[in-house]
Amino acid sequence: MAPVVLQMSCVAGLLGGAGLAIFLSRARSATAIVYSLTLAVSLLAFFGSIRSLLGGDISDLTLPIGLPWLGAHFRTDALASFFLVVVNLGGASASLYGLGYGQHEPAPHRVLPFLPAFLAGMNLVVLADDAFSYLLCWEFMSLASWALVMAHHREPGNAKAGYVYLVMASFGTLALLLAFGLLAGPAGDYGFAAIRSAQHTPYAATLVLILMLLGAGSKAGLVPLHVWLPLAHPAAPSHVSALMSGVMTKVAIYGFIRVIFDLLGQPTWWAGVVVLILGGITAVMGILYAMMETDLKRLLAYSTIENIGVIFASLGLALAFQANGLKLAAALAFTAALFHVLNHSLFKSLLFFGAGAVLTATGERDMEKLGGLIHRMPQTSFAVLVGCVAISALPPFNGFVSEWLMFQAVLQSPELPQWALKIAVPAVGALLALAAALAAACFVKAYGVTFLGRSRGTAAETAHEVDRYSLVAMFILAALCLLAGILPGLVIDALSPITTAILGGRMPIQANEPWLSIVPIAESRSSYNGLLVMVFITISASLAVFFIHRFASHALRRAPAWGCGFSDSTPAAQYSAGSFAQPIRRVFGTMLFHARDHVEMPAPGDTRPARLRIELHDLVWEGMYAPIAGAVGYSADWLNRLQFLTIRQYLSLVFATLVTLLLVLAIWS
Amino acid sequence: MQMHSLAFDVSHTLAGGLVLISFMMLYQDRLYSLLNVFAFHAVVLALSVAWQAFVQQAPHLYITAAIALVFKAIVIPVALHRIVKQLGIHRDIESAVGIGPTMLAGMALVALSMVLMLRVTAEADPLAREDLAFALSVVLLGLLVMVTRRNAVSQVVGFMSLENGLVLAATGAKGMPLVVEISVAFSILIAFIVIGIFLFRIRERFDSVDVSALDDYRGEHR
Amino acid sequence: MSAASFNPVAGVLLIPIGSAALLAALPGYRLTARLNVVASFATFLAALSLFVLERPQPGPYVLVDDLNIVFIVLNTFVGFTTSIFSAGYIAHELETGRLTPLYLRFYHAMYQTMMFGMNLAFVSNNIGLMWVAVEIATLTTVLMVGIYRTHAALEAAWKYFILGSVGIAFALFGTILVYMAARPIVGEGQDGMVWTLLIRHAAAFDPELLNVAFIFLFLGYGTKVGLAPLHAWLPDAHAEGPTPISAVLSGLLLNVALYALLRFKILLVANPSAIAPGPLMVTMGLVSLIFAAFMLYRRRDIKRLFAYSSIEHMGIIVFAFGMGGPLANFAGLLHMVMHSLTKSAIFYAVGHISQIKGTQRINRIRGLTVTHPVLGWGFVAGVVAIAGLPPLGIFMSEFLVVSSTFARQPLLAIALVFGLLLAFGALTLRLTSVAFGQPRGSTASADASYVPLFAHLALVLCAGIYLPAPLVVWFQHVARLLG
Amino acid sequence: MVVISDIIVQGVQMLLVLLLAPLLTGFVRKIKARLVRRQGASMFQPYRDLLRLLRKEVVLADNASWLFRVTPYVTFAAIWVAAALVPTFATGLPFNWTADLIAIVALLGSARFFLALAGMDVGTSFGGIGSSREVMIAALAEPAMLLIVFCMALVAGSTQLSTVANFLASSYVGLRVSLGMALIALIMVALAENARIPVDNPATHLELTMVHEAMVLEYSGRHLAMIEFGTFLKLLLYISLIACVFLPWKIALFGTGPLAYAIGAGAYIVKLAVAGFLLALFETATAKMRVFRIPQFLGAALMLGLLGTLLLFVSRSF
Repeated sequence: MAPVVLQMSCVAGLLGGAGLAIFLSRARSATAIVYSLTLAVSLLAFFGSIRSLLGGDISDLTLPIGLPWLGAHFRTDALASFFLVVVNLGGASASLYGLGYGQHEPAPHRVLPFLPAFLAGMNLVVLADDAFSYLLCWEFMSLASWALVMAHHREPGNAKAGYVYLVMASFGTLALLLAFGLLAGPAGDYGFAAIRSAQHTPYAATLVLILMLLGAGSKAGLVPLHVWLPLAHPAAPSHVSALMSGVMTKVAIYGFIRVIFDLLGQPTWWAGVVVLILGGITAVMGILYAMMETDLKRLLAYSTIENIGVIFASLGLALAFQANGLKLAAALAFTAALFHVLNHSLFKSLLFFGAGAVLTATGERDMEKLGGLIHRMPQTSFAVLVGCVAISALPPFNGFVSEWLMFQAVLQSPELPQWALKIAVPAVGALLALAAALAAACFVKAYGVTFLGRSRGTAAETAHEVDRYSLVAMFILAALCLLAGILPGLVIDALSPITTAILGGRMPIQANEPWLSIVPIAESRSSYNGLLVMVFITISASLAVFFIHRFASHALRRAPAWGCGFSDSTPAAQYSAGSFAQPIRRVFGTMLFHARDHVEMPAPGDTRPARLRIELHDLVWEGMYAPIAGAVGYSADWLNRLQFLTIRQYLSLVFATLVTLLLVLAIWS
Repeated sequence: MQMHSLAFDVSHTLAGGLVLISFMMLYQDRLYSLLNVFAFHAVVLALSVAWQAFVQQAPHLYITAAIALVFKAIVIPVALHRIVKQLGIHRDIESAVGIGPTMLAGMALVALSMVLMLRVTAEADPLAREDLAFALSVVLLGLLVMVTRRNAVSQVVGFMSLENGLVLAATGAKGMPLVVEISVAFSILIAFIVIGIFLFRIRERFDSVDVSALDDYRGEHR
Repeated sequence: MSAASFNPVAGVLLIPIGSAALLAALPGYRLTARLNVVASFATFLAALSLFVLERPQPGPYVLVDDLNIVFIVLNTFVGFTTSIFSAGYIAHELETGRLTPLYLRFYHAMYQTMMFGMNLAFVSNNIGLMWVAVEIATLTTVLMVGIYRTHAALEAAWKYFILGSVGIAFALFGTILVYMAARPIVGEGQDGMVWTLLIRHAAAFDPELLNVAFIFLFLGYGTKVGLAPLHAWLPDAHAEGPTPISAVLSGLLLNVALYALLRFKILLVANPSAIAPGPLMVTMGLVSLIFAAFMLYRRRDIKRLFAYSSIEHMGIIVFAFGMGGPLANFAGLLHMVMHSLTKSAIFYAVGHISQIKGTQRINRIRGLTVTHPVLGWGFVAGVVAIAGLPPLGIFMSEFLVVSSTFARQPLLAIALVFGLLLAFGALTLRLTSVAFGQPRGSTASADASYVPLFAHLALVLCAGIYLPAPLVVWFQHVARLLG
Repeated sequence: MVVISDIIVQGVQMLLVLLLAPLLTGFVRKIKARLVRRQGASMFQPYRDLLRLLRKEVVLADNASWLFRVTPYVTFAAIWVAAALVPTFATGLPFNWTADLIAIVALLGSARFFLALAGMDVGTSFGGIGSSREVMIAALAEPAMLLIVFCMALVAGSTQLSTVANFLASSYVGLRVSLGMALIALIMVALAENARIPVDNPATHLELTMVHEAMVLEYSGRHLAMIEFGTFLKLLLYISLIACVFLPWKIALFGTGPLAYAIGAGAYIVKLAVAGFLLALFETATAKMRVFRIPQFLGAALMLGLLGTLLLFVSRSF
């Protein structure tokens, strides 16, 4: 069976599942049935796409639907297969998690029908091979996810989240629509094959790039189009948040790659500059937002923005190298991007699952009310710890590998002839390093405040470990994070068909390297071996442990914390998320968020408690979106007076129109 | 030829007369006098239609002329007089725009219609051209009346004078099928029936047919 | 009528007018409502038979060609479904006593008369006759809008009537001018108004006359299409009349006027030296679209909201036809059909909603998907469709309009997209508040059949994903016809 | 055979760093003491401290989790591995290629990550202060470090330390302004990373000025020993990093005989001594700065790094 046929039948299965869910959504067994169905189908699709990725066979399929004279084209090539792997891996893990998590869902009938539809939509976007089907599936995906965001529509703020999300989504779609309109030309040949073969003027290429940055960027969460993301992702049920953050943003990136790298042909170098700088800014801004955040799921959503920035930066690098014909370097940067796509989908899903587990166990998303969960839910906290280490780009986990590859690509910048790039690349490199370090800080905060320390509330004290489906899902993802971290060579080799197909270049075959180490360019330049690093750490750690336990004293006494003598203050006196972020807020926030700390210190003898109020401003929202909304509101009010005219005034409108047209006619000839 | 030029002159004067009377309507500020002027308007219309019937040897146009004479010149004005009396609408028309500006606007409109129509190529026969030009100006002036007058009766009058312009044009169009005149009369008839119904209902509801009384609702309350 | 031997056209025309007479005579709700449905269904069948039976030759009065056949079928179909909806709706109105049996009789008679008028407008081959037909349809709807005889309803009807009759006048003047232009070439009398002859000789007509004529026709019929700033009657007429009438107004009457416009557009395009109607239509279309989009934001009355959305969509359609070219015309036709189906479906939903909640004020309606899942989700689906989201039909047409425009006139396309986004924002804002959130208002279950609603939605959904080949061929042919 | 010898050399290096690290710290302390005219403890005091700590019992806070107890070993291991991968007396060690400079920095990062978590674990405010400031410093130090890596990579065309060392040792590299800047930047970063004056004071006992000390406040006994040891190793690591990159004098190149190794080792020890002396001198000469001056300090390092890189472009392009 041709891969595409397999994939399409999986999609059909998912859609069938959605239909099924509508009918038995109120049945008690619905959750189990639907999720096991999606799990099975996603697994099937997952292995199918792995096969077609490794097999490297291109297959396409045309259905007699969609635009009548065109039909709906679907196609799997290396790129599509890779993203199908990501999508379906996410889908499978989410379904597995959902088997357990879904039991706690208050309104299953608002989740079950849309989840399979959402998965189907994402698969279809990746499969689509003509502009119309692409946009149709893209918007269908948005619609399904919107419905999922509205699943808990009674909670305050979710309505706004859904609204902002839907409007931004449609904005993005319209941008893509314009882009495809430009690509397809007046004749309107919307097939990707036709677009690929057509010649595009620089003017058109420029417009398309901008429109794609608006369209795909708004979906992926590029600053300043990111505003919907921290609202919508947390609003959805956690496994859906995982899908939206971990997978849907990647689908957006797929769209960007497909159009800019594949359809548009040879890029221009400054396109690289634009994407690179946007990526860098997005990365830093995203993680700074996350640093300021105290809501666990929102923090994760913001960190998604950061990772998207990283990916876009690598894509920008790839564009720059490609434009200058440096195929090897381009392949390196591109591989880094794709690798990071995979990694982020893994650990971000894992972390959202963890957040979901915390949510089910405590009913609390606000970190300031959590703490000490490592004692209550040890397994969850272990899995989440792995996720935090991985997303902080620390060896030997997978996050580090992709960042490392990206830095290697950054180090290739001296090859670039253009000055703008020469200067921009190291600067952005520094930005990315900053982002990485801040990410580490951010997740120290997230993990430390949520899982470590003492419980800040009864909710956290009475928490219990979550069900085993959720745990299995989390541990599988954690294991994958580690595997991808210590055996990166395999992944890189698996990605090489894509770079070969799209850039016409590839990285050296990693399988030939000794000891499974990875070598981007040449061993003399740089190399990294996750496996050995891990082995060394284990060995030396166990050596240390061995000697300690051999020779040192084993005596251990439990005692209240010392804390320089201020021993038992209330848990409220611990460092909270806000206070943890304070140094970084002082350093960066003052400028970027107009952050102010207002301290009311009552006079001595006054019994009022002292208060510290932190004032933060989202400048993007206040500077960009609020004014737009205001302008629309103002003009709406202004025009609305037309609703309240007298008949005579309406008549005079008609009369005026008539006279104007007649005048125009009189003057025209 | 002689005949033709005569025909031309007569119809020309009549049509021009209509335009002139429309101007008079613009000038009126009393309801009754407005109605009288309108009756006169209808009479002249009837004359010109009859003349056209004679010139074009199109006897069916006499029917139109008769309709115009009977309905517009007699029945309607009388009816409107009644309504005004019954509803006790105060007699003077408050107009949105002053008389002077209105007259000027009227001038401009007439000029505009002339410009537009006289540009029409001459091989459409001059008779039709002149007629059309005047008809267009009558239509526009009628509309102007509707726009500048505040109360329902005068708006109705304006509307009817607009219809007169249409009839003028229709009859000027040589050999225009009977269907159309009937439909014209028909539509005017319908129009009046419906307006009548409305005046009635409106009277049931409010104490005046002053449109502004209707306008207090205007869709959504603020 | 040239209906000596039975032909479908005769059916399409005579069934409604006959049943109108009958309904005017017959008392009693059950009987008349059923009869109304049956008559509409018969008309629909007659219209369908136009596809199978061979078309009558274009005579001096009747014409059945590619352009109007689908209009007729669509018209009769929506007329049919609306009659089903209206049966349930009117029953409720009788219970609540908003309608008396007398007015019910009147209502049904007028309903059929209106259908007759619209069908006549579609099949007429004579521009004079077409004008008459459009006017009949308009005047009947005027009476229907006023039927509740409330302060608001009367005012709406009055507004509709005054603005409408000015439109009438303009259209007639335009028609006369067209005849004047045609007379020298086609010859006097009957022929000067027969569409088929006109179009044959259009190239030789006097351009100046045609220009003036087109402006008057555009404004005259445009008033009924509801183009801003001629739109004023439309929102109130929709909001104050009975909901079935709102559905028919949005779904059908606007199409009738649009159809007339298209006929004359073709005429003008056929004349090389006349002004190109394109720019005029594009401008008015854009103005209506953006104006209506802004107006959507401040609406408090749910029916008026969707009335404005009708204006918006009419703007899109006129824009598409103004752009011209195979893609845009195709999109325009598709959009018109989709809009009729979707908008009438939405009005069905809104009718039930406002009957259940006993109000049309948006802020008194909340959490519909909680209290009335079926109706609520139906409503959501309808709004999603009208907002142009896939996989529903309007998405395809908007896709074609925007993409084809952007390749030709980027700036126009950007203005278009701006309008679309504005309208989208307003509609979804209302949608979220009405369909979701903490429920408000009565939770009484609606005793109404949702068949028409979901039938329309199913059609729209199907069209969004798969268009049957013959329909496509037809569309493409007509698109070419429209130039 | 060769492999064996390589393994041996590698092993020697691992042990060497292990042995030298406390000594270096002790040496620095001694010098500092002498510079302020104190007798000061013996250079070998750190060894004694470690042993004493190992003998002592561990006092564990009540709600300390398993993470708290694992962290010392993890940090120690990570730092040790990192230290073992930096060429000290010889380049081309068999495992140099398992991680380049970036990876080494990242390894130190993981160590810091866990330490910061451990600081949060007990749930006292001091741990929190320490961790938050530590991560802030790290966040600022890391970009600077990357730009320094940039500089070197541009000069030596590699991020592989032994390659860099080989390159700088063997081929003649003229005196480069950019390298000088990189050196200064690296020193500043090293000061920050090792919690030395002026960024932090390793010997402080005033809570509010502590960063690193506050973080490990709750540790005692063998755990504290591990952490202390890690700190010693880290200092050694940075110094040997500076030494091998900017001062590859007499470093044994790959494949040279035992003699070369011996010389290399000797030279290495000398370098350590010199560096330690300079560090002590610097620390006595300067005062600790306020926490929120640190951003400027590290920002300067960042600027230097960037400037160095750009200058390199200039010098390359001409």
